Amino acid sequence: MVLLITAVFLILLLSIVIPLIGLKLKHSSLRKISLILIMLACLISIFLSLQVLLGKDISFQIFVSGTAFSMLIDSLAAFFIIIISIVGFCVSIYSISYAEHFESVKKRNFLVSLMALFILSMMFVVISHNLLGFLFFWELMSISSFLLVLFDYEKEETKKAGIFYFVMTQLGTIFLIFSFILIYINTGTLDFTNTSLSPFLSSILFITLAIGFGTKAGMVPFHKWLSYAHPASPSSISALMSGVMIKVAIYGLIRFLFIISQQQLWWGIAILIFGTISALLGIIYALKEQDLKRLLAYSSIENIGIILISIGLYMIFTYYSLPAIALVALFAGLFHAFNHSLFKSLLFMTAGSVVNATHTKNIEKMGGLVKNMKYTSLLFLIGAISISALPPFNGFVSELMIFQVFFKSNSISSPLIKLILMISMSLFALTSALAAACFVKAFGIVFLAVPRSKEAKEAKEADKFMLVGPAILAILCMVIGVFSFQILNFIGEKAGVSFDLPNLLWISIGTFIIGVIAYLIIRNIGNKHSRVSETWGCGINSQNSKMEYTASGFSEPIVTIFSSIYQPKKINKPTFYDSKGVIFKEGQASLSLIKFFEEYLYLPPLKMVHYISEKLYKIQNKIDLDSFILYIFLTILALLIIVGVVIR
Amino acid sequence: MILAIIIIILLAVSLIVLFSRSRKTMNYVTVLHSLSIILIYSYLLLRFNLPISVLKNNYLMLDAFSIYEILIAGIIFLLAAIYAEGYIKSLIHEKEFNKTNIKLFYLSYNFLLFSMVLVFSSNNLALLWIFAEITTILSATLIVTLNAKENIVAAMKYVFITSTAMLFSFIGLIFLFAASKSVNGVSTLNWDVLFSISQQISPQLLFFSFIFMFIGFAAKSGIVPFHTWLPPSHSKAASDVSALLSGVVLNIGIYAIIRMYVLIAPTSMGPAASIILMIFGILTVAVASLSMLVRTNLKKLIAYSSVENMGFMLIGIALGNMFWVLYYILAHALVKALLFFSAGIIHRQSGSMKAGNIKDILKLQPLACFGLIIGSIAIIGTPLFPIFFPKFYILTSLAQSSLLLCLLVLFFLFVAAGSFIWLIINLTTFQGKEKIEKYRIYLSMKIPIIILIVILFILGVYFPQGLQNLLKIITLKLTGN
Amino acid sequence: MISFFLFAIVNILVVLILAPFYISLIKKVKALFQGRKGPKLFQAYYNLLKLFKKESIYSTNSSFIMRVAPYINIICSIVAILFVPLLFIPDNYFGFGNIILFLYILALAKFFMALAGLDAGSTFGGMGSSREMSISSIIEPIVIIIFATLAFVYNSVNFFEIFGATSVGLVHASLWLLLIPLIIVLLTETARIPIDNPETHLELTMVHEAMILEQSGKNLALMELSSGVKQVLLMAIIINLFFPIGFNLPLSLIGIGTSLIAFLIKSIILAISIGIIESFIAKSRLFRLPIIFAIAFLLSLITLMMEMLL
Amino acid sequence: MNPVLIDELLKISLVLLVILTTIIISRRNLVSLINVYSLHSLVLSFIAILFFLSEGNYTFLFAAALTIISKSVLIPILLRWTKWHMKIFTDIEYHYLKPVSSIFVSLLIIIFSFFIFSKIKDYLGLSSLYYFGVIIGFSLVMIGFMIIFSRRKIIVKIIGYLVMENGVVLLSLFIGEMPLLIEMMVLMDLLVLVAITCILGFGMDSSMEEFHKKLNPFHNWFNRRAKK
Repeated sequence: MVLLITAVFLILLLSIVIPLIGLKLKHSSLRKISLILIMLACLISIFLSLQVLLGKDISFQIFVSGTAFSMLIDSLAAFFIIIISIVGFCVSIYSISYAEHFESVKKRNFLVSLMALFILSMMFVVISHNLLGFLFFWELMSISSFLLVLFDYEKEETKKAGIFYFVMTQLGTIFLIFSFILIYINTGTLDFTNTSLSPFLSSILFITLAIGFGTKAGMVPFHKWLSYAHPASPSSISALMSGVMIKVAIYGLIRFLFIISQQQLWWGIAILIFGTISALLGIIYALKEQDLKRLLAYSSIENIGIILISIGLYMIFTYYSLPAIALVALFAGLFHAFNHSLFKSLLFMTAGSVVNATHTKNIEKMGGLVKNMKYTSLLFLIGAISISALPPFNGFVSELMIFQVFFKSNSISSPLIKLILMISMSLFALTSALAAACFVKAFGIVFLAVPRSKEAKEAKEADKFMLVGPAILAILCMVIGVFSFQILNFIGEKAGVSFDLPNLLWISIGTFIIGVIAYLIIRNIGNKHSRVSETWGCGINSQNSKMEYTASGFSEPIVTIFSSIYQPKKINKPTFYDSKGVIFKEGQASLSLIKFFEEYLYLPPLKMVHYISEKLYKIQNKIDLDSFILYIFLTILALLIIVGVVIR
Repeated sequence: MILAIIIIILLAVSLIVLFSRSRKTMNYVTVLHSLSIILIYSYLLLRFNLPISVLKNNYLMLDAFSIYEILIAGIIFLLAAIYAEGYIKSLIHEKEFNKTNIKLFYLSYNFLLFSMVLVFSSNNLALLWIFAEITTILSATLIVTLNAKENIVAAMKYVFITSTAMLFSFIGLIFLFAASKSVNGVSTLNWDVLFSISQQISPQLLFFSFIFMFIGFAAKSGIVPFHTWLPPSHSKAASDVSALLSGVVLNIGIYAIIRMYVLIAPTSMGPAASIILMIFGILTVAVASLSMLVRTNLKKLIAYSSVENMGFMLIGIALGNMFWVLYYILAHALVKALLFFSAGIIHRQSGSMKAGNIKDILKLQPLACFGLIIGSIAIIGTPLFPIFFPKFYILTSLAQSSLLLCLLVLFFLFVAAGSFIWLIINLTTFQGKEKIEKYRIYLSMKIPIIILIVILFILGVYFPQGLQNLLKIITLKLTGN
Repeated sequence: MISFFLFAIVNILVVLILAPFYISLIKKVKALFQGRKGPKLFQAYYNLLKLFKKESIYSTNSSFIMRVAPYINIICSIVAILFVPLLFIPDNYFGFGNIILFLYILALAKFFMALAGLDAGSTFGGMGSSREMSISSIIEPIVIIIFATLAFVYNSVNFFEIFGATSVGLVHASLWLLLIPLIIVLLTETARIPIDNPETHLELTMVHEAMILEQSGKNLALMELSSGVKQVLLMAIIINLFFPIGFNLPLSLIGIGTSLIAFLIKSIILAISIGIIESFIAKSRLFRLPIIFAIAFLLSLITLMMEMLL
Repeated sequence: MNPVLIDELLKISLVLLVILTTIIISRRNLVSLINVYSLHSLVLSFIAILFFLSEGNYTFLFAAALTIISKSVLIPILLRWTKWHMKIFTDIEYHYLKPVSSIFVSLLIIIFSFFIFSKIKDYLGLSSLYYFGVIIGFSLVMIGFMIIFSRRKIIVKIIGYLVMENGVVLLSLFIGEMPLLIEMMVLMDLLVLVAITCILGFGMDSSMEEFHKKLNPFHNWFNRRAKK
């Protein structure tokens, strides 16, 4: 088994190095080889993790710069390796032709090698069982994703996104380092052994862990970087980042929750509340978004919120010692993480081919792409259906499991907790409905009706590989959705958990039969032939794209309903011909929504630190020598006083 | 015998430099000089059992710690010499460096290397003090060689602040000298003797002299209240020289502080001394990382990051975690040299260090930018590079003493990392409007950058066993654990 | 196995036949209240047959969505029928009957109807689907809270078990409080007056109608039929939950017959009451709806809390 | 020479030293400053001779000779040479401390060092006179340091540094005689240091502020406009 792991490591290492060798080589053979190598590595790791899921865990040691990192692949790690390798497999297929879209050859090679490094570091984060090892690969993951976010650095907004992303990851890593040190001091060993701390210390540990992993996962107060980093990075990378990297953060949170022994109630409630808020805010911001990839980024925040809700439920139910329901909640969270990684990377990849075809990210400029990008729109539709949790697909199953856990919350004793659960359930329902609305808007505005710009009209279908990658994911979504009952029962037996899920297989067979019968009946009753003519425009014969509904128009009712959250500011500056302001000449109107987190949460501390550093630099940067000598004189006096005091 | 060899080499080198006409031979000889230093001392390290006393009244004595520091200095000097070959040629080309300066530059370069070797090998603290003074003077001349006017102001500040503070450490020496008399009659300043009798010396007097010594050598290594000379002099000096200053000359201060702290640590005043070191260390990390935040000048930013790293080493010393502090010194010297070398190339390309007028540098000098990015990622302490492990372990021992301080230091490291990346990204991604022609960079300037990047990658992933044993021997001798 | 098969056929036939009847019944009741004679009771059947005969016209800008949406709608409605037992409960139900699945199947139908609205590229379709999606996303929490209360009271998530319990006379007193939010949900889902005006083609008031404006011929018929079916299902839920008198009698021809007649009577009364509600209330503005939904949400939450906490 | 006379002479010369330092502080023009400094080093070498007389150790004699040659003769010549080249006028501008307040500060420094050294008095094991010498030596160092940061002209800063140097030598004389080699090395390094600073000072030809203004004249012009 260890042989396989070393094989995976070597193959990935090779795929990092190969493109770097031929950095200047024009033709893409080197890149293709390394991508195929990545695919091979992913397949081996899928086989490996299936072995672990069925058989027993694998533990081994690797030596990095003198210190031994102990590695362990248990069922939790294996589950996340499956996620990483499936998405890695499909993204590498996708980027065989996606990488060719970049103009300079060096960039293409760099993209492929950094992607291999990114996948390698994520896999090793998941399997490392040692505090230092975890931190080692965790920072490696952040650095490689940082370099990837900074990929097309010419654009101004990529630079801003890169800096914002780096600063937020660095902030998260500090809290992680602090919590690891806290654990290391208490347990004495660097390996993951469960720690029992005083209540005060363990809640500090919990807070730092939550902030550390929350920043990386995109929990609400720390989610802002996601909405900048994902649109800025290349689509194959943002598929990997929001599909997989966020799940690695969730893996970290779960792994360390297993470690802390006495857990307090308020932890579970805090995670639940933050999860609900991130779900609600995530989807609400996604609804108002005009940038396609930012819309998907915000919907990742929403899905992360849902996963955090299930983790919060798991912690609450374990606190009330109801293991059966708790395990169902945990499996719901993991299953949703798996589903989300599938359909989110599917959506990002298809969005990537759309952005490539129309050379813009603004959905107000797209439209009518379904005419000449048939397969991409079909794949995006499947992704949209499964993300808005509609029945035959996998998104529905995990949300159904979460609802069932909510419905079982009657067995909890304390009424206050039940009330919180009920409110979070209703908000959760609201988010899943809003998600449906958001993706109707996304699919409808981007693909349907009349193209709104020249590029949208001439958009060509993405080439072969950019369809094969997402297609695999789409098929997976359908298969897992339909066979969910069988898969989960199989896992349930192994883990001793019973899910009472409806057997979607039977239901889909039933629907299929009814569908065929209905189609036959309708075909011979109804009139056979059909005709194509102009859309009804109340008598105007030429229907142009201006008369169509736009994205902001579509989300306008929801913006007015949730205006307390959006705080929309309508600004219009009309100019008139006459002084009395009667005959209107021209004007400019704009609707700006509040950037709450940026203006109130991130900027004030930054301004304060800037102010301090400005003041500090002024003191140090005087031209003359005297003030420096004066500082030294005063420090020497101070030191002497200390000496006088210390020496008795 | 060893001292004789070194002096002969130095004389030969300086004679050749004085009389040779062509710059190439001068540079060639300097490279040979630093290479020979490395070879001699690594031979000594491997063959002889340490410590070896050089002079009869063992004023000069080589033990594992001093050879380790000499080797670091030798490596950085060698790389700087290789870098200087191309760098000085381009400076002359730009007429920033006239003929007379070259002789002065190479002479003071070699004498600085010689005095560095003497500093690290001097067992007698007074000798250590004197050679430290000489290094101050020599590095001041090196700063002034680039005959831009404001270098004089920077050099003046450097000389004044360091030498006045060093006077105070001489007072500390005098007190130490008087204190050692009280033990067995004969008063001595030889470190090994002092180390053996440090228990018997009255702790109060020892603490008194430690404080005065600390003032002097803190100024030498840029600890906060005394660091004000460091940013102007390192950013004004030629990049080659500032790589030397940051990488190696600052180590003298840390070396002396370790030597002194080891004397006082086992005594009853040891905890008081470590508290003072801790206070200064945290103050340095705080002030340096905060004032890094709004920098637009790249070399000033790198200078402030040296101040911050010195503060972090001070914290490591105060906690008694010597093993990782020593490794940190090596890693920091290498990364700092890499940063300054790449900054040098960028300076040659765009003529100024301000973020505003460095335009589309990534296309014009890809290697320099790559070196800068790798250097900045390494200095922040990310995994693939050597600073990650020492940073983690020092923070762990800091957390063992107090959690709050650990969080505070982590926050300041975060501010430093944020400011570093903010400037590096703004620098490398700034798009210029008009077409800028590519500045011809000589191969000899590129070799050290490539070597350093390779060394950093290797060190980051593989901790050589030989180095580990060497560091264990030193820590065993210094702190006995 | 056989009882489920019988149940499936009976349920589908009954609902499909009755669906158009209620549409024209409600129209008749409203007309009478407005002093008009109103259409014949079977007018809806004639409309459907006429539409089936007509050829279907597709807009130039529309894609496969426009062609597929009607079929998905009708199939989802028929499958949804299997979830709500009208007359009797079969002994095993093969995973059908899960409340959330029932809701999300209806949501799937709505999803495709909204997409079809957007597909034609006309302003009416876009406006209809945007309003439909925002209204349905606000009503969702209320529906979930209602079914959560049911799940708590009968601690099961399945219609078959819930109706099994109610038919045995285990009607909880506090459930009557749920009647009002359920009726509001019924009015919203079937696009009745206070939320949406089904008859007019005035873009100010129509929401549901706007989405199917572009449909024609057999597609329009399918859309009408599926909305009729949805209406019957929701009425059946209310009837079987609150007035389970002639429901789930022992399995025999007479039993099914009597429960059919009982269901007919009860549903006619309910349809007439819906007509009465419609003619007495004016349509409220779009942005006043959240107030109505907030009241419904509060009511259902209080019943839920009463159920849980006491 | 009988020891009592030597102790008296030592006391007188110490007091003389303190008075000379206060004169240095209060001087306005540069020329007299250099003369007072050479007088100051003469008194210092006289103390060294006294030590030779009381303890008969030849290192003292040699140290005294060294101080006379270097500090009262060589360095003043060097200073005068740089002053002549720099053509700076006699006026010494002050920064932070006017002469009167700097005298008060030096008084405070003497009291302060008295308080500090009383703590380690018994550990040093010195006679009360030598102890007084140590205090004067240390306060000389601190006063020299104060001169550096309270005068604008570079030349006066160098003199301040030299006064510190004298303080250190005085301290080392009183506490315990340093081996000859180290004395010699210290003096040699001092000479080199002063030479360097003079050359640098010559390049900068008066004080840092004017030099900076001369360097980038537009700097202040720009600031003034920015501030307006």
